[in-house]
Amino acid sequence: MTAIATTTSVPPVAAAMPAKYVLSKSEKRFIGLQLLFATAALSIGSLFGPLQALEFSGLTIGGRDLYALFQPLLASYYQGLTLHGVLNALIWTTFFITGFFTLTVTYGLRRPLAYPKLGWLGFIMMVLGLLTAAVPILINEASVLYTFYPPLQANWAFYVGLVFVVVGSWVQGYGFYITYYRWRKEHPDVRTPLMAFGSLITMVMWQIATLGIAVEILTQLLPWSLGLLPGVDPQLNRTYFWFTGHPLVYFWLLPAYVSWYAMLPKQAGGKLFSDSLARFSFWMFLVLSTPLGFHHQFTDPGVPTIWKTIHAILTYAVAFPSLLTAFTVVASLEYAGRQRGGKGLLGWIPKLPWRDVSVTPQILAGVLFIFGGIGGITNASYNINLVIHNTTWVPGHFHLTVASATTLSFMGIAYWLVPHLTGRTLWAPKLALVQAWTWFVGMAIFSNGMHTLGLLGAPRRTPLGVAPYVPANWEPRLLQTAIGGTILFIGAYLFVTILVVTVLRKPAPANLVPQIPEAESIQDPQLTPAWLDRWAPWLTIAILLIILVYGPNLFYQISNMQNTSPGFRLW
Amino acid sequence: MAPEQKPDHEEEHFKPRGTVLIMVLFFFTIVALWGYVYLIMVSQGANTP
Amino acid sequence: MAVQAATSGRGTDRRFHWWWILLVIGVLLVAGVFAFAIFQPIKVLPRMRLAPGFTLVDQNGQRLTSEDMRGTVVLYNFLYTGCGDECDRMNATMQEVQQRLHDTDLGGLPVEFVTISFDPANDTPETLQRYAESLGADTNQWRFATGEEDRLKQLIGGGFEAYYTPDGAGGFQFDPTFVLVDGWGIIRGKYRYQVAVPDADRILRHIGVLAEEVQKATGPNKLIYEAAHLFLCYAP
Amino acid sequence: MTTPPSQTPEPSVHIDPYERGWIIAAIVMLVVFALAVAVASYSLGIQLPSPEARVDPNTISSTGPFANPGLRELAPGRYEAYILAIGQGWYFNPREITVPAGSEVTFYITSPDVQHGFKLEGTNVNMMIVPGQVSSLTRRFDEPGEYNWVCHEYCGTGHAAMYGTLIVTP
Repeated sequence: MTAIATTTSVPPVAAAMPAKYVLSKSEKRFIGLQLLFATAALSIGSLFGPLQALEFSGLTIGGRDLYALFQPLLASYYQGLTLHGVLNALIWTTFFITGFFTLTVTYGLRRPLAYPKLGWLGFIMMVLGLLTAAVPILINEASVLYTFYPPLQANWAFYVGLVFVVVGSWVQGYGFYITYYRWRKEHPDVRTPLMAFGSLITMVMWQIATLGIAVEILTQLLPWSLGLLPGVDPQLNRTYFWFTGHPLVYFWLLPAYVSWYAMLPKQAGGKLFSDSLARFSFWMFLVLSTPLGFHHQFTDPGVPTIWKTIHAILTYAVAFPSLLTAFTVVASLEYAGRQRGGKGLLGWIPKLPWRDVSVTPQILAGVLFIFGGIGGITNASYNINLVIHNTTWVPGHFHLTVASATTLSFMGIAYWLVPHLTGRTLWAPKLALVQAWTWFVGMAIFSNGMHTLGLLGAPRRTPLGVAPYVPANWEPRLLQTAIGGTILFIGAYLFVTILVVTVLRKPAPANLVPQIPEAESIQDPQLTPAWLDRWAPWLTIAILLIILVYGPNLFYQISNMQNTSPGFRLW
Repeated sequence: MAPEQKPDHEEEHFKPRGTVLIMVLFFFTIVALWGYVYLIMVSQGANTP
Repeated sequence: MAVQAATSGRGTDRRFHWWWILLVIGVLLVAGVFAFAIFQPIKVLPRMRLAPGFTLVDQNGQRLTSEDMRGTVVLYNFLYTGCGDECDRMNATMQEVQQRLHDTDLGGLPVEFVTISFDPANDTPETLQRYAESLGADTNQWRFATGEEDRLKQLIGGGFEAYYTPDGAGGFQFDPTFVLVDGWGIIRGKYRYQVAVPDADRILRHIGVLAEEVQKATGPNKLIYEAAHLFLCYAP
Repeated sequence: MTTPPSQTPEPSVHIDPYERGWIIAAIVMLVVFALAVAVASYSLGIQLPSPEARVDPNTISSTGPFANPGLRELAPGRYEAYILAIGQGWYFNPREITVPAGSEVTFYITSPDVQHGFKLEGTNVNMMIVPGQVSSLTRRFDEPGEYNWVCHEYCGTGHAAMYGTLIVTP
């Protein structure tokens, strides 16, 4: 890019923005409450992890699966799996993210939310939604897994609950936008602080993407489950679902990226390597997260090959910003390690603060995510998908994304965030380190087993312990996933225990309580070009691209809709 | 480029050599693992006439 | 890139004017493609695959080959004269299509109908002749043909992918199937999941679409038709 | 943060030369992957299922070819297999098909009730079974043996028991 010297100088940021912002008590309470719900969901959802894993190992009670032990509390493997998926993948993530974003937006912009009540309204809607959806799941009236593919028909309350959770998160998002708008009016020339910037983009992406399941539930599933619609079109609903389904993964992932970009470098003792490329990555995620959902439908009978091809290419494109992130984050860590005295090509790695309870989980999350990313590129590779589609490879893969990159990062975040919010110091930081490594090792064992099983052809979402067709060469891998799953369970409960004990501790002196880490960038963000801080062009491109690659086929599917499938309750 | 800005702090000298090494390893890991599944697909054969 | 006005303030930054020009072009392009793919101003039929070649004997004992059918749109169906209800329904569809085609302007595109019997042992040309008469078929347009048993299996089963097999009691078990082939010998339509009379509507609509493509897809219009194929603007 | 230099540089995307190298490598890698996939798709014939037909799941078991599901010989060495994936009872109809080695089989599969999956062991035949749609792929079988196909989409309590077998005889 060419440029000429000028006399106009960049307004110094320091003059425009306060250096710090202290969260008020009520803000802390609000964020803390969201984390509480998230952690509660994780602790219940994780109960079912080892059950499924042990199930895999072929442990049966009198020829029936382990779930026989839990009757009548738990009707089946699939009810457990629904709870595991909904609570861990949807509730833990969404509640943690809205809470975390409340912090990144307010602290990043150095101002309180414009309408805190809007935040509360959204949060209350999410809680009501959670409770509404929980009832049918718990009484086994919604064992449809977290993808709830029709014509398996759940009780209407399940769909209503999901709508409330999603709309509640939208309402919290509106609060962020208004806050941002106010801040922008006050600071027209300042680059949006990165942590707020990433959070806002993630929220906007989420609101565009969730239109898919909003339409699915409101126009098809809800009226159908209420008996107002005699049937639905299953293929159309798959398309609606995966319109949301893939960006959903980015909704989980990007908050971790926010932390890796805007916080981790500081925690590791360094600076962000490249501000402009960080921003560019986030814009690419906004533009490319949604228009590629057909890559989840490569083996669907009702989607023409040309659209599958186009979406496959776009999925390759969205791999790019993640590859960029890998470089930037590792380079930021290298910078930190060298600041701490690391020498030589890799000598900086041992110099990283591996004893920091917040840094280690995030680095380990990143390491696991390397393999998650490779698996993702493989899934997206059009016909390669035929090898692993709907095999255990897929849950193996998304345990590396949502359960590693996201969850393990969130654990690392919680290790400074919960003490910060409650004014305590973390209980047993050494145990917290052990917890992170436990999770890492458990996940490595578990997901390796799942991936290998998938390559051997084992179907996902199946209690393979009771399946009649399991060949001998799956057995060692089944055992491996069982061991991994059990270790993960221990990791999850160590995490919950550490947080609970921390909260119950006596308040600590303020100087011992961790502060909010905000990484500086090596390059002054003010030197990042203005077009990397503008919404209009990127939003326009994002929407155009979605219309272009989803519009025609969606229009075709909607105008040829055949609502011929009545509901079934086959569990 | 802008008039030769002599970097005046050590930050500008930072060359992420270790990162490049890690990325090279990363690159070959991607190619190897992806290629492995690709070969499995090819060995499983055609599914159109 | 042009010399850049050198400020970094948001309000005064005019460097990215070209952005908006690109954007407008982008929007127009997207809108055009989108409108085409959505409103599908032109409908076509998919080009499924090449129809099999054949040499058969018709109801007059004359040779009937796939080459004779070049340049003609042909609707094939497959049956044996000894069958009951299912064939009656197929024949009814065949007759309805023919009758209604008389009232349709296809711009001079020749359309023919060929019924191939897979029971050569019983369905000799004479039998086929009588069958045609019993149906009141206009044999200039609707021909009845058969051939050697082995070749027929390869042709109907392997080529047209219409299943039939002797049921051991002198009759056949089969899938009532229609296949629409264009003048280039490419299969453009296959109708086998429903064989009731309402299929006639669909077949007629498809023949109309085919006729329109043959008439209009010339010169520069050809490109537009290719675009319709690319965007899968298939007639329902 | 250091104090801003008196001569402020123009804002620009600052890309480290090493990072630029990585960007190029990443792009080249993705392009090569895309080409390899295209080769597998078009010259090796490893294709995805594409729309075959739409049907009414409520009547599919009583009309058309799915009324009598099973393997059928179209011509010597050329077969089609109509298979119903049934959720009410969790089984495939038929559960077993037998073809001689060297046969080419086209699978047509649909469901009268809920969604299912179909993955044939050791092959790239992998399809979602969606009510209202017919899923189809073709595959040649040269190696004698028994190959299981399994339902790989959750379809209710008996999902784990849902499978079938393709037997290739010498």
